[in-house]
Amino acid sequence: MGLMDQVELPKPVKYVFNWGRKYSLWCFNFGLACCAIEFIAASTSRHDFIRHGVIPFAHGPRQADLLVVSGTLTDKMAPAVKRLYDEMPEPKYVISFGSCSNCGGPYWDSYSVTKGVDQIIPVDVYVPGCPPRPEALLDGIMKLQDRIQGESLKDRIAAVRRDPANIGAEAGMALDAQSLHTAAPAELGSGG
Amino acid sequence: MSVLARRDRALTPEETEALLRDRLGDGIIGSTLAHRMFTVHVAPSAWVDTFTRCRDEPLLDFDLFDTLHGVDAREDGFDVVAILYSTSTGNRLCLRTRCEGGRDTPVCPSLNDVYRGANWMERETWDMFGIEFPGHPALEPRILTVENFEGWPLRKDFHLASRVAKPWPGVKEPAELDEDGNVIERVPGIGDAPGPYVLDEAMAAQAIALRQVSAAIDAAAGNEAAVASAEPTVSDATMPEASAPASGTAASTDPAAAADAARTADEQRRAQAEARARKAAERAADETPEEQA
Amino acid sequence: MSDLDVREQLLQGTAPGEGLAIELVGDGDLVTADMSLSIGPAHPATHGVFRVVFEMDGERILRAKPVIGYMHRGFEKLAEYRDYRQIMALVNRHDWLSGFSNELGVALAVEQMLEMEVPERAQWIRMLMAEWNRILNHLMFIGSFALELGAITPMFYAFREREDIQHLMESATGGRLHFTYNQVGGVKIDLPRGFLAESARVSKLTRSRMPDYDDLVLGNEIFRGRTVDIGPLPTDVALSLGVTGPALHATGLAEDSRVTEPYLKYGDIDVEVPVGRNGDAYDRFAVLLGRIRVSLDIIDQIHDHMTSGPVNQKLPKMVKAPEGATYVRTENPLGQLGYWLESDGGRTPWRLKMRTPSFSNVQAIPYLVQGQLLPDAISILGSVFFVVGDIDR
Amino acid sequence: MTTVIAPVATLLPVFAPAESLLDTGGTVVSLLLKIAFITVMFLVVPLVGGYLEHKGMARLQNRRGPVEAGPAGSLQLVADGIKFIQKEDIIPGAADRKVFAMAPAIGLVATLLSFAVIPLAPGLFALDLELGLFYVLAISSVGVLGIMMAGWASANKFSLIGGLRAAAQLIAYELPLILVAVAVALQAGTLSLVGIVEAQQSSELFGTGISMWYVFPQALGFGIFFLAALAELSRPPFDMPIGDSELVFGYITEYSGIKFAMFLLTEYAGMILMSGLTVVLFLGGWQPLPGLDLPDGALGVLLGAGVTLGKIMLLVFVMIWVRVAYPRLREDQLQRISWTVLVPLSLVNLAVVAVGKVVAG
Repeated sequence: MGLMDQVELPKPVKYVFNWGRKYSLWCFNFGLACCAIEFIAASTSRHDFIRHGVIPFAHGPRQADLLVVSGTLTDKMAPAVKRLYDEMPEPKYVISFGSCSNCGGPYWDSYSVTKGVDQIIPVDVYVPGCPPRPEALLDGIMKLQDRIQGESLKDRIAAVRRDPANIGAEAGMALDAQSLHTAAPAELGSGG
Repeated sequence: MSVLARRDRALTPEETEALLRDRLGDGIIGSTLAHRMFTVHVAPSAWVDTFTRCRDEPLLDFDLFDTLHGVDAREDGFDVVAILYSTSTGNRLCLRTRCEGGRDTPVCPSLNDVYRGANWMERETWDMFGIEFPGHPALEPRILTVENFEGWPLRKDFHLASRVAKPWPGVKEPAELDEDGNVIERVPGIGDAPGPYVLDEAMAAQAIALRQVSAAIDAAAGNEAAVASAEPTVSDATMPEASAPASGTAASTDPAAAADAARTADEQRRAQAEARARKAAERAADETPEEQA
Repeated sequence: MSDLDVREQLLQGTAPGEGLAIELVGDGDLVTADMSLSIGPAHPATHGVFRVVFEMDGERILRAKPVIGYMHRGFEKLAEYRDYRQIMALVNRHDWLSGFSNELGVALAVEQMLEMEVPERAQWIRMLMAEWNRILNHLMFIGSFALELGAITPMFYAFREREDIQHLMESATGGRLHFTYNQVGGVKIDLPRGFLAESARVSKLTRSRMPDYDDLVLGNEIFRGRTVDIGPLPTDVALSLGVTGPALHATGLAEDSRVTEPYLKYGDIDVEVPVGRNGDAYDRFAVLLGRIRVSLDIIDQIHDHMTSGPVNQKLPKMVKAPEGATYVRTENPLGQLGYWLESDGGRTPWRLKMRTPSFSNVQAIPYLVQGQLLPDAISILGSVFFVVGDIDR
Repeated sequence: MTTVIAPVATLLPVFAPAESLLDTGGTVVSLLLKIAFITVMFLVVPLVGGYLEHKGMARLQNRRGPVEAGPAGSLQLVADGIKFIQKEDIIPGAADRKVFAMAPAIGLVATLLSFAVIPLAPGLFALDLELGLFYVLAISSVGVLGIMMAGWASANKFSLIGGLRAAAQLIAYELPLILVAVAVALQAGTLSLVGIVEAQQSSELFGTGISMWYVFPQALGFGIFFLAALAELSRPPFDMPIGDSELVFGYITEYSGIKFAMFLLTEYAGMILMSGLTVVLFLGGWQPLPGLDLPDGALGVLLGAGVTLGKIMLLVFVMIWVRVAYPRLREDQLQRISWTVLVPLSLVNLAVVAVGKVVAG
């Protein structure tokens, strides 16, 4: 990171840097439940998000840029997710994949389910569905990429420093109004 | 390929019961055959012996330990049900016993020495119902729920916090509507789900209990400051305000009081979750950093 | 202490603190401590959030302690708050690879309590979908097991087939993973036109691609080297632990409720049960591959038997099971899935216990990995097929 | 290094070192040219290899691979590089900071230095050491030191096991690798890599006049060398040091940002290096076909570079193919294969070559 969090980079450099981050989203799949299967489906032949530069080769959090939380987050698991997120190097992005990680989903009234992953880590893009179709994940990824292309790394890191819990909303302020809506449902998933 | 090798020699339910009665005498209380399932009721004192017999009698030969679980038996306490299956005769046998100790201290002898599969099943039953299994090597820590979980979730007097804190806003509540879709008015007892519209006494009691529990946890954690700051740090945007009951539905209760109770319960639940997360973080910090990679 | 004693202790006490205290070994300047290595809860090898703590001497595992519950979502409690219609949409999610088979068990249990006759066509449709679902599940494990051994490609091949089958099932049910196609008294809607022809086509296609897995995985020299005689499981231990499904068949015992306690119309058709030799990782995998072929055979037979007629029963506005209890066991892809349904005559179950295959199968892991090398333990973890949601519910 | 090499070199039968094209002009110019040559070999060619891996793997798995970043996804690895320099560089609190920071550089420098002696075309190389083969083998084993340092310094159990496995692998595979290389040197009569390529151009199959590369008489040696190279690079099926399903990411587990990128670059550069070495030792270097010589002049140099790089990419593709097709071996299986199969076979290979050399005169 170095100086990047202190100085606003000149526009061409910023463009190239954002372009690099946009197309190199090494992805750590926090596969928790059903949605993890659809995540794998999205990485295989028919959908193949590697086309978009989302590389699912990050075996650990240290190499990851994108954390996809797919599935039900339980109270027992929550500290591990938080810790994993903390282990990731900045700048990092989070996609909440599926109803359970968005809000608790079908287990909204369970005694052991955390009501959404955004209670413990900031989320950039929510993909709804139970589970969402792989196409919905692709759409969510493209929305995230649009957002990365338009963002300022300095502002993002400043936002993280200021309020780690609320990064999604803060970072959105630096963006155009269009990409602000990435926090809204990306696409209707399968009702299955 | 021993499967069903001896299906022609499989005992009928009557013969099975007769054989068990012959071996165990008064330990066998009775039997029922309903919904295509044959259940033998066993006294707790004969519980382990019955399983040993079922396993070792050549005529019975129940080798597959299928399942073991608890059932809430209302005021009588708790039942423990186990199901055995014989791969050679194709017979299935359900054995059921009522725990000693009522609802307060339910106790059932452990089958761990008879069937290995009983180990985790009993741990789970303890986790869900709080039934003690003397003879089990280690019921703790809780196998499914989070380690410092309070209460026994599958007991009928354990109400779901979300249902207590956030009444279900829709009109379709299966547990509380009669066949014409009208709200059933009744005094809540063991086994009744808390209704969506009426925050009844049971829930108020639970809210108080939750408050006490979280206070105890906070005291144990010795971190009052965190409790004080718990409210603002939880992002309000992500957690909708404790909703007031839907207007015009709760005729029997004062809406303001209900909303208060709901809010209190909600806060308590949050505080509890915070304390839990803090404890978990402390635990995690004790471990070496690579362990959860 | 002999190996056997250690194993015995392990089976008795899998609680933490038990037998996991670090011991110092050796004397003089060469005193060493055993290392404890925590695999999970988010480790690549555990395909889900399952955790095992290994106590290791070098790369050899002395003891293992599984820690579960990371995916405990309280199904059994939630089922007590939902009516039988809503439960259908809930239960198919605990084993997320076999949604249809999960719903089937609940539907059968309620029907058994109501003593309800299900139309014949509905039964055939249920069997057809259950077998397709079984293939879906097994394909996933073929991919993931190979992935755990370091081969990445079988996963992509498996998903090629899975996408075809999911597309087929989606055309009838509307879901890719969770179908919610069963209902008490039959299935939701009839099959779409041309479904059977499409099903036959996919069946033929899948069958024609099965040799790929024989070549790529089963016949692979390195794969054999990594799995043959790794983690053998004796039949009696397996039964005592309650291990069922492919893991039990691999030990040589063909206990399959489709054969021994036929439900639906399984009694009317031939069901083979592929069995293994000594229950090692290789056998478990071979049984899994064999079961796909058997399922394809069953599907072809179902196509021939399919009848016409209604697919469900007219139900009252609110289904209520009569008072009492029942137990229904079906052959889920991973083993025997049992539903204990106890009702007090109300709209919601009084108690719905899920006896899930993974919960029992995973109990065998400490027994299997003890004394093995770390890579072999990974091979064993992959071959005791489990779904974390199915363990924790 | 030279202080060690020079006295030894005087004892050996010496081919006159070939003249490098890059030596034209003044000292500074030729130095810059050489640096440029090595940098291109180290920074650009591995990217092509990496792109080939992305696309090749994708094609073998019914996928398309990266398509969005740049034309047909060709800039995927560039995007990765740009991203990695922006990433936060995390050093774990428990890590041995100095060693942790040094470790990626050691592997990188070792590979970088090795490229100095790999000839691409007649005259297209930075340096023709009389002891080129010795130099490459010696320096490429240093890379494993970086891996061991990374494994130790990360203060992570997975990393430590990975580092230890890498060390065990090195010992097991260095021996067959060197024994086979010795056989080649024996047949060629030189240790200079340029000399070995030239010797292959003029070598004949048992004096019959049929031209051949060393891959024909030493097919066994070729196989052993390629296997051992895979193991030395920790490529699948010998990727136990990073075996992701067991050790998360092995010795790299704790590395992030630019340091991780260095490991990645080292891995791809290592693939190019080992493939290049195999091409030089067994596949006739820049010669398009056995017995077919390149035209003289600039065209020959360009064509020769193309041929060498083409052969290198072919071998890289084989490595990718192996990765796609095979599961991972177990550490003890690897050791067993090495000590009970490869070492004896490479000795047999050496003996056969020695006898052949004597008989053929």
